[in-house]
Amino acid sequence: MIKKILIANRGEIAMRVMRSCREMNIATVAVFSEADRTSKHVFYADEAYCIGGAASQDSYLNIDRILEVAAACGADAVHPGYGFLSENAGFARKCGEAGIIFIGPHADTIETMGDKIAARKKMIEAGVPVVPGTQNNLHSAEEAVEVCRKIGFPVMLKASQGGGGKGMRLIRTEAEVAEAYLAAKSEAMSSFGDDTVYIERFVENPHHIEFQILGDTSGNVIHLCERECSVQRRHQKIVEESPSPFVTPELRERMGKDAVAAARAVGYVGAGTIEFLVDADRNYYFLEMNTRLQVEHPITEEVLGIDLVKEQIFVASGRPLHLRQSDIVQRGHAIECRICAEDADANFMPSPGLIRQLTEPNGIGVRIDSYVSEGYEIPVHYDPMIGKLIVWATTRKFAIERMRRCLDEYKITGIKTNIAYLNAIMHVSDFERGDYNTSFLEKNADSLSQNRRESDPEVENMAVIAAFIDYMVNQEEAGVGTVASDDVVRGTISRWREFGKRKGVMGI
Amino acid sequence: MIKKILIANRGEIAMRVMRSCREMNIATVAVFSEADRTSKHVFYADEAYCIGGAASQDSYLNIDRILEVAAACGADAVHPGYGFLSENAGFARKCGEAGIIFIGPHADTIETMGDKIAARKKMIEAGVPVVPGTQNNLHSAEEAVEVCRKIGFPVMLKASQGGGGKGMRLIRTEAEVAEAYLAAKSEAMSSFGDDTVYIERFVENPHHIEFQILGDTSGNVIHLCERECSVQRRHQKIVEESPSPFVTPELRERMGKDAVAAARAVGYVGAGTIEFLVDADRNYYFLEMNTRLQVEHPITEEVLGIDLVKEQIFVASGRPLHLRQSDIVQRGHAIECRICAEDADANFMPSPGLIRQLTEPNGIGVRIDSYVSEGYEIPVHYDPMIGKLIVWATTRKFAIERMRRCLDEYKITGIKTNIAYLNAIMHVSDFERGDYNTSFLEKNADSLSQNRRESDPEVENMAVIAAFIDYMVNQEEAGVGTVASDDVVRGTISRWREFGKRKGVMGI
Amino acid sequence: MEVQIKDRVAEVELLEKNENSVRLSLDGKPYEVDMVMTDNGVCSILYNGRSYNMEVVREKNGKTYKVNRRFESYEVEIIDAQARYLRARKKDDVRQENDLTAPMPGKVVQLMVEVGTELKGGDTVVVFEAMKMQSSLKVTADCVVREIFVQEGDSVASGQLLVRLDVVETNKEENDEK
Amino acid sequence: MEVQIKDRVAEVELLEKNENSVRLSLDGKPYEVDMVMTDNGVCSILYNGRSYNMEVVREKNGKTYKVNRRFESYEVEIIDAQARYLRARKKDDVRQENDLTAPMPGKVVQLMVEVGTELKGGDTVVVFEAMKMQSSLKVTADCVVREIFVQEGDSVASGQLLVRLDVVETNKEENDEK
Repeated sequence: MIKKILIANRGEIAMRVMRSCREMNIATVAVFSEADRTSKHVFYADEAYCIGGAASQDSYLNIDRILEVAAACGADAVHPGYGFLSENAGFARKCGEAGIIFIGPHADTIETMGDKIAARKKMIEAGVPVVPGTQNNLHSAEEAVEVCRKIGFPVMLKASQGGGGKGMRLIRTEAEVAEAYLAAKSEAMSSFGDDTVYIERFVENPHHIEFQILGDTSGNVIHLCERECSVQRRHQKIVEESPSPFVTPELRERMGKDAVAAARAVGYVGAGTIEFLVDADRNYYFLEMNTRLQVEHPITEEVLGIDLVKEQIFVASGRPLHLRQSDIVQRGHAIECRICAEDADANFMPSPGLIRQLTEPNGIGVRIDSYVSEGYEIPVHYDPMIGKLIVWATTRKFAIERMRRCLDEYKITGIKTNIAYLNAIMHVSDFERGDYNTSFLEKNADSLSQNRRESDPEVENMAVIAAFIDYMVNQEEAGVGTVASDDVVRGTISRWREFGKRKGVMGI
Repeated sequence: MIKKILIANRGEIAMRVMRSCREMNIATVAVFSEADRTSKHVFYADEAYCIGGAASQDSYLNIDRILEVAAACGADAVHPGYGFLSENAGFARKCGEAGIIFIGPHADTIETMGDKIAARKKMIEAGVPVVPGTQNNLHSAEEAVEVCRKIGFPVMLKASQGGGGKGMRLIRTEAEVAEAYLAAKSEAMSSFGDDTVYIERFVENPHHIEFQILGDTSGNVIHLCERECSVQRRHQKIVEESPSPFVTPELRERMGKDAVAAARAVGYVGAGTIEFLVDADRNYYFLEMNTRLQVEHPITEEVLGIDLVKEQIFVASGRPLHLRQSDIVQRGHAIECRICAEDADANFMPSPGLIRQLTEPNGIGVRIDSYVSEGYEIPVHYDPMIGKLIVWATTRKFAIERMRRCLDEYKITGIKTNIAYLNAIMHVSDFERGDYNTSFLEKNADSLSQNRRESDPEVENMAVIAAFIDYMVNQEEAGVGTVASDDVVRGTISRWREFGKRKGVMGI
Repeated sequence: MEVQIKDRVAEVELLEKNENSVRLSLDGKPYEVDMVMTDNGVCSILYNGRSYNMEVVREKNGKTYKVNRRFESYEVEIIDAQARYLRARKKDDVRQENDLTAPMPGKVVQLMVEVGTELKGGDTVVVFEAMKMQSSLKVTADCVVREIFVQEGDSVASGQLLVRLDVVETNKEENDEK
Repeated sequence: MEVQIKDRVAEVELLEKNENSVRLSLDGKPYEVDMVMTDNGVCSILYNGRSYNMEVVREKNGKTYKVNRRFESYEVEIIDAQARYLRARKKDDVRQENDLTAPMPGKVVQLMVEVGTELKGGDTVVVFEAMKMQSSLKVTADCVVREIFVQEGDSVASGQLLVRLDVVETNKEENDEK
């Protein structure tokens, strides 16, 4: 078994990994940037080493420095978490060369799955459905029309070298093909110096549904059922749930089998995710594979009762899977909300800063994977996600009710967060009914941007009174002296203001 | 359905009940004593009313005042939690008379089960095993000898009116009977004015194992499997787990059936617990019934995936049970530790006070049911239990490892707690092996009172350095001015001392 | 004293305080509340039996508050003499400053303007990246770009000047006529 | 400066401080640590790559600390001139005071003594109840009960005098001979 793991990450995922390590009696090594000296993962680890400046390139993406630390401290393995170096084939390869176990798949697998055209070909070979289309260069508008007829409208015309939306044309009728073909070709040439274009069927308002898979070094692969990830804002997942309200048992079985086939096709070792697009008729298509742990992995853990990080470490240690497909039984329903330091009212602008007060929900069916605490200052250099709130309940309805309760309980002052926005999502009727796809947030933008109505008309008056009294108390204090000298005894901060004991406010 | 519930309790159990209420869209009414104005249950409730002074008799036990509030605010029901009025038949009856639903069994059931002799008779009628013995008055030493021979040694000679250990004699051999009989009889007469004595078999070092049961108003009763509660200090449970490592599937089935029979015998409605003593040969005996929710109910919830408070409310609303016995399937393993504000090094003396810093564990498999927060002052008037830490994992071994991890993460400063003591329990080999009964804490007292050894010899040096530097910084600050004026900006307390930015400490 | 919440300006007067018990007049109506507060922004008010648990966040000037309760959030402003003066001067609710600065440390991803570009309120000037998130920095009124101080790809500090603008001084009527 | 931990008295000297980096000498051995602290008692030290995360609880006199790290707990005492003087005076580790007072608000459940009762170290004087828990208040040295100020069932305040004792002034040898 692995005895010491360096976690090449920060934030909640570093905490997540280290917690399972500690439970397994595996020593943990944190690496940190100069901006992270007071971050929780540094405190939590058995060992901690500074690896460079605040910018990710200087620290969390600094492969040589990380490997240097790993070698110097005698780590057996590196866990990359998600983001940063987790899907960097070069890093995985260098770990291997240095004799350090990379907790993830082979470097070749990362490479194949990272190249979307190569991945698509692999999937076709393995019999996994991909979005119908062609990867051949189209030589004429006539050929394009012919292909479109075969595939059926609407289609997406894509530049083979394209990316970021450039060189793409959505075509809904045959009449549009010729013009779009010529325009895309010339745009592709001018943008990428290569006018290769190909056609794919356009999947309208798809569901984004992914399957967790797990493979070992002996070639065993199982799937761990699905996660519904269609609540997205600009392709960023915000809320995930499992099981998907859209997936039938029959569909689950078919997609699961294909997910396993996809993983087998690349000899997958460890935990990975097969992402599918699913259309309104429940046709599904391979979208891409994530060759790492996902942010949303906890909902799978909650529904199946499995610790995915422990499974990753067992597999990386060379153990065969102890779970068979028949052991995988879903129980109840889990939902995850990503808690972000951002201003939902101002176009989701990040909102780093000092956390003055923090109340995390607790009690039945609640799991928090976070890394912040009161008095912690969220650095400006990294992702605004400060934690994940996961709930589990026996039914989907109860899970939604529990999530609302928890979002009500979650209080963070000092920074702005998306908590109220998440709560609004939990009250949208499409979500309540489980009737939504990737167009959900756009479709419900209006109801999400409005504050929900409070039925009690006195709430507004209480808000006025609270602010008013706070202001009066401050004015008085400003006159009398600093509150610090009254209320704050060095090192023992009594939180509850001696409000009641004050004789009066403003001379009363 | 019930629409508004008054919670006649405080602390973590008030929070526990209100959380499920909020999830069910049921309005909550808190009642509080003058000492609890800043307690979390007051903040959390939709409505809150002060019901009297700090002493329990003046507030949480003040039946008339509580019913007055319930009537005035239009509550449909009262949830009594545990402790306080939860097993007070008079309160249950008065609720009924006032037209308010008491969330618990009938007053008569409470009365029957509260009287241990009456309960014993009911159980014998229902065919549930009780500790062998007689309840008849023994008229002579000869009769006592005869009864003892029938039951088998050792036996316990008990005064029928006895209590608190008085008028009890443990008898191990026949030779001791006559003398013990006479001594107990005279002691009983002088202590209670009644010399009725009877004999029960003495169960040596029993396991304390209890079954959760659930009954509805239509007469359906199911059991929700067992909890092992043998880790006790002076009859106070400290750690509980489910399933019990001592219970075999066959034993579970038999005990479960008897638990259901016991509940049926008294027409039990709602959630209740049948406590059994189980000897080393797995013979089990009815001990008593708790006619309320137990402190340790969450481990059952975790293993079965059931919300017991919701079930209580459904039953109280007159709904039939939606669960059948065949729906009850245990999954994984759960352990609960009771976190108490007490000084484990000083004979578990309570340690109320101000919580200066609080870090609760979080992440996978963790549940915290608590009611305290940073800056909260634990009142001296109530129970020292400030919360419960519950973990769940796939196996017992993993659950113990998780509990250790969580106890390591749990930090409370300002008050003394039993956290280190609980952690020590998790490292005792008898506990690790699951080989323990109610003599566990006594048997392992020595190893529990010693600090566990830290393998790193530098820890001690680091403790010296931390204290030393803190002292130096304070000395310097005392000279320069109050730290408050330097570091604490009114209302925005930057927690991380500007330690790094200080030019020097003590003139360096 | 006047306190603004949403579009409403409420007249609040403190009448009496006796320990946690506070008597006020709010728009002429008497209120008697039981109130406790912490220094880090938690406020609990009991009024007519109802429990109101709020987060009270004081903004830097000490007169503007954000008050959150469950899923609702209120902007509350204390209107004292100074605030009244500033309000009288201010024509629009949101006033476009002449300088566009970086709201936090980050990177200039894209410059959407050149010197001389004419912008309408709502137009994007700079696409800005911080904490791995892109956001658009927009103008709230019509203006013309006078000077640009950064290039695409530049890393900038919080508050660093990005673009200087000349606000087009027109009144509503003139705008509508265009 | 001397610092006591368990039975060990360590000699600590601060050599240099440069931001979070601190150089000390501990019993003559040089230590270079990286250190951050919060006002509410969290302290993180990195030393030789290892991460030590501790809770530092200052006791009321400002010289005695409880330092917790994971499952271990240390009593640490700063020995300055005053402490040295007090130590010199004190004969035993735990000294029996003449007055037995209530450690916190609670109730006297049982009085185990009468005026004149002779007690040995470890004997219980009062069974005391607070927070629903009973505990025994014991003497740490031999003494005789001089005066009793409470009755069974009395509610008492924190620090209230319960029983006045006369400590029997004997030395260890005499005790052993009894």
